[in-house]
Amino acid sequence: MTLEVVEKHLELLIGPQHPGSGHMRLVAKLDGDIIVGFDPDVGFVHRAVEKIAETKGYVQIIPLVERPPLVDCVNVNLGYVLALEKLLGVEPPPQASYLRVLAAELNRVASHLYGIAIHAIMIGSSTMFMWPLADREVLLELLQDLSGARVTYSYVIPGGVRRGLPEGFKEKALKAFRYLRRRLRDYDDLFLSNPVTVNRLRGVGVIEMRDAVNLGIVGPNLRASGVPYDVRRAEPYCVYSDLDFEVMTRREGDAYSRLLVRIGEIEQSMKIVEQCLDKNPSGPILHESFLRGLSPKARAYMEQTGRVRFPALFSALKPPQGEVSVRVEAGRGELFFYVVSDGSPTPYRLRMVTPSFRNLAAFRHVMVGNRLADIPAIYGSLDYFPPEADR
Amino acid sequence: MSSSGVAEDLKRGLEGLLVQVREDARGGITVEVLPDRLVEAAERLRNLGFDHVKSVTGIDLPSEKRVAVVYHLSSYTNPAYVKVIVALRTAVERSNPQLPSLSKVWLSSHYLERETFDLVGVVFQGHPDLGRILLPDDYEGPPPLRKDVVLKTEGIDA
Amino acid sequence: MMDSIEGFVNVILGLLFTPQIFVPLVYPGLLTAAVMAIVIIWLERKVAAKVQLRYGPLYVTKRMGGVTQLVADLIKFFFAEVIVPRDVDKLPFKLGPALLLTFSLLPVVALPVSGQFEAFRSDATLFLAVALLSVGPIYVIIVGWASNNKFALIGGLREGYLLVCYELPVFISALAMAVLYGSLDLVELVRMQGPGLWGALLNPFAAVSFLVATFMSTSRFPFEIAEAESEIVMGPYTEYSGICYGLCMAYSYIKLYVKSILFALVFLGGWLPTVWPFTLDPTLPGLIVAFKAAAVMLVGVFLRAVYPRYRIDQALQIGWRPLFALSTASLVWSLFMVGVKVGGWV
Amino acid sequence: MRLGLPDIKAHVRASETALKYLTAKPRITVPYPEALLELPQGYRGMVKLNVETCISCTQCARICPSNAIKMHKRERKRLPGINYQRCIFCGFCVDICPVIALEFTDVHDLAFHTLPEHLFEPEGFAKGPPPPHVARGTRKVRTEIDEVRGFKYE
Repeated sequence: MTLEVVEKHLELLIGPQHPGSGHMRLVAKLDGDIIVGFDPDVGFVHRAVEKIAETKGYVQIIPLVERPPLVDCVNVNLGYVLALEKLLGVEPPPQASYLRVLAAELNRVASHLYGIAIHAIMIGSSTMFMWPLADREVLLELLQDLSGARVTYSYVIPGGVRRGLPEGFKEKALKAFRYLRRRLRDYDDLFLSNPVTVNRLRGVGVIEMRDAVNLGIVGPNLRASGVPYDVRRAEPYCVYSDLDFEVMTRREGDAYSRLLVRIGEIEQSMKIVEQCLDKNPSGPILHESFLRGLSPKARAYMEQTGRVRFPALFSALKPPQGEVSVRVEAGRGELFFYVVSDGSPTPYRLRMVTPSFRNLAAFRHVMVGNRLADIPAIYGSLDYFPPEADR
Repeated sequence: MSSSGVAEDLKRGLEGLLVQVREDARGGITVEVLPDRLVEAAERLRNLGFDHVKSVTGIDLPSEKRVAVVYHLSSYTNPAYVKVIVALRTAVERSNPQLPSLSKVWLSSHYLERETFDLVGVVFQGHPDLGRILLPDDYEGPPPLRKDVVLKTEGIDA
Repeated sequence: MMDSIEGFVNVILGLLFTPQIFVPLVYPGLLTAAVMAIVIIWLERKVAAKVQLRYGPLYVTKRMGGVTQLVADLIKFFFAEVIVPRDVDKLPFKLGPALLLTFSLLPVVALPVSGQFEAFRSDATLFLAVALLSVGPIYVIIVGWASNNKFALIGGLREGYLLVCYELPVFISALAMAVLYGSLDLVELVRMQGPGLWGALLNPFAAVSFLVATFMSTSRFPFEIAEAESEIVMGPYTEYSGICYGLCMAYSYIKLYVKSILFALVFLGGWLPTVWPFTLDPTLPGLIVAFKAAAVMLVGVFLRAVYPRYRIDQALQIGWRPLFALSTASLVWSLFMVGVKVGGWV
Repeated sequence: MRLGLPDIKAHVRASETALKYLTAKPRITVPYPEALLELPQGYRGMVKLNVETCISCTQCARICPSNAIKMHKRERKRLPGINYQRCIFCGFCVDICPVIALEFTDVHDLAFHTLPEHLFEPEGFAKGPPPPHVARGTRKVRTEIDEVRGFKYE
């Protein structure tokens, strides 16, 4: 009798057309139910942002960089504009800085809610999929009031922001936060403390602190592993140094702690927005050097409506030669911009490293040794957003 | 710690490696190193406390016939360096862009180097898994972020 | 001529209302099962939608809240192309869904829903029903294997693992009730629950373990593991399309329906409390059973709005540890109760 | 697998929470064809051109990030036209116009029968977007944030 040698491992291709894969392919090698090898295959939604940026004017790039991390676009917008302002040597007036932080934090909440929803549906909770997405609408409503658009705000512009605080915004926002806080308690009862959730996520996909640092992962994923790194604290930009908030950190490093860090950050972000609304200084929302370039009619319009008119300069902004690197804390983690200018109206090189691309490193490391059913549980907990990673 | 203090640290830590430590007007610190000293410089930087790579950037410089490669480094754990980002910069021949991989020094550079290989065409020797990542596996043609790939642009007239 | 038509109709009606035909085809068989499944799926979607701040199916018969949405879906399923992939094992692949549905529905012949109107009388109907119910899942494994798809295979295997761990508590808790009432005959079982002594009150352990095992075997949340969408697409049914998929989907609901009737009979007093003279006609008792079964089903589908899903190993642990222990305890409890009765200690 | 008292309590609480919503009022969905959301003031909708004010400075076409706006030659001056296949509603064109010849409308219904209809030459651009088709019996609702229900539509 001869024995035939058969392959012991099952190679499973999850995606890109799989309900739990997102726009990527997950190649899992299984030994029974246990994952012995894992390789994320990305790039399905690559759209060459860095290359296209080399053909666009500096202000035109704002909507471009916003697109990849769509659900988190104020933060990306802000990161890019900070880099641009560093090149130009322009500081925005204080009110603009507060409004930037306000918009960024509202967007962070929306982004976290989105991530939590996706995480929940990946382990099968349809209610916790719908709830955060529904509550995200409330934040979109606020941001729409602020910027005039529902998803792609293009709110932050060099030297300031595009619109001032609309009337009645504060009351509206406070109302929304009371609603959200009430809902967060329901989230806790229905999902976070649900024994099934706890069983599915606790102790699953553990990233030890040392590994987290070595892998260079960012954002809530890093903080859930016990590294208290948050750009808003490490290198405060805008007005974060004046605001009181906690950097949510946990030690366990598992999927559950990543979820809890996100929930905690929602609370912190609301706290930040409340402070912004309280402190919000009056004054211009655009840097005076740009104001000078406006026609009298445009200036009168601005006075009247609180909406910024762009100076003609914006269509061909020429920063001086040089290079800058800027980091901001976006919803999913640290976002890094490196802009090289040769003095022409288009950047010579724009480098954009998004948090999801940095978190990609975690996949190979964290999946091995877990079970097949843990793939979506861990994938969701990393809040990985393929378009953001692929750019 | 002020950034100039960091620059002093770097100069001391990288002594003897023929590096240039520059500080520009905007506060950015750049360490320029020759490709054959790159690995050693990286190891020393890691030992100094720079524990992760934030970005690997390839910049095509056709006028100099070179491709510059910039590693942006910082630290999560060393409080002195959390606040700074150091650019470790080197350059390779444009026609033969070979560079030793730093993924053994910093695991975090793994995917970033792979992306740079994919889009700028810099070959990182010793990289455990150098292959296409963002582009399709059957992509042919020059690396898209090289300057000789020119995108068509439109004018403003209909 | 008229006479002959009338006579023909009478013969047909007469035939239809003979229990041997009425029970498997109309109630509690095929027709009722189909209507129940349609209503329950609609309710499931409506309930989940309400909890999730949505409306759910609405626009097919808007006045009735979209209750006929599922009829529309069914018609769509009928006319959708059934794709049989090239590399599947064709015979089991094609037969699988039909057999699945058949075996999930077959146990109704053993379920007396009114006390006197039944397909056949046996003194082991409880045993028969439980035994027939455990046949269906084998076809889940078979279609999973026949599909020649990794996800389907994994789904089939998961069902296989679960099968062993949920059938055992079902059998043991059913046995506990049989011991408690001293009979395997469902009619007898219901009659014994007469003075308000429903099975769920006398032996709650058995009721709980039977109910949980029921939800486990019918892929209700949190045990929707064999079809876990975000993990293995649609489990064993991944390769199915059109009405074949429709049958597979209906399988778990029909099974839920049958098990709910069984649960209503064994634990919820069946057609009780029906008083004379309503016991003479099978209509009211039948409706009562249907109502109780619907309530049990509703609990099952409501859980979708509450839970994520367990991992397979966790579900197996639940099946083998708490559930098995609970069902064993229920057996011990039954023996104790019988001892109390026989010893006349009370 | 533990199954202690706290777990049972948590199970009960989860079910209770879901039940609570089964009987409570909130619903976030707008029943769309029956109710139509009114766009708020300052919404960045489709754009309208005022031909009289336009001074043909081409700023709008220059800043348009997606090349949606192009300058068309007309008898007296060059006027902008817009291609809604490309427009991304950033509103940069409106904001940069030095004479405020462009303005947002409260229409955001980008449904056309043919591709060429997406292209608004200056004449069409000046007329503004066509009013959207609204089903009979549709009521317009305003969104209001509510503390208990999230949204109220009235």
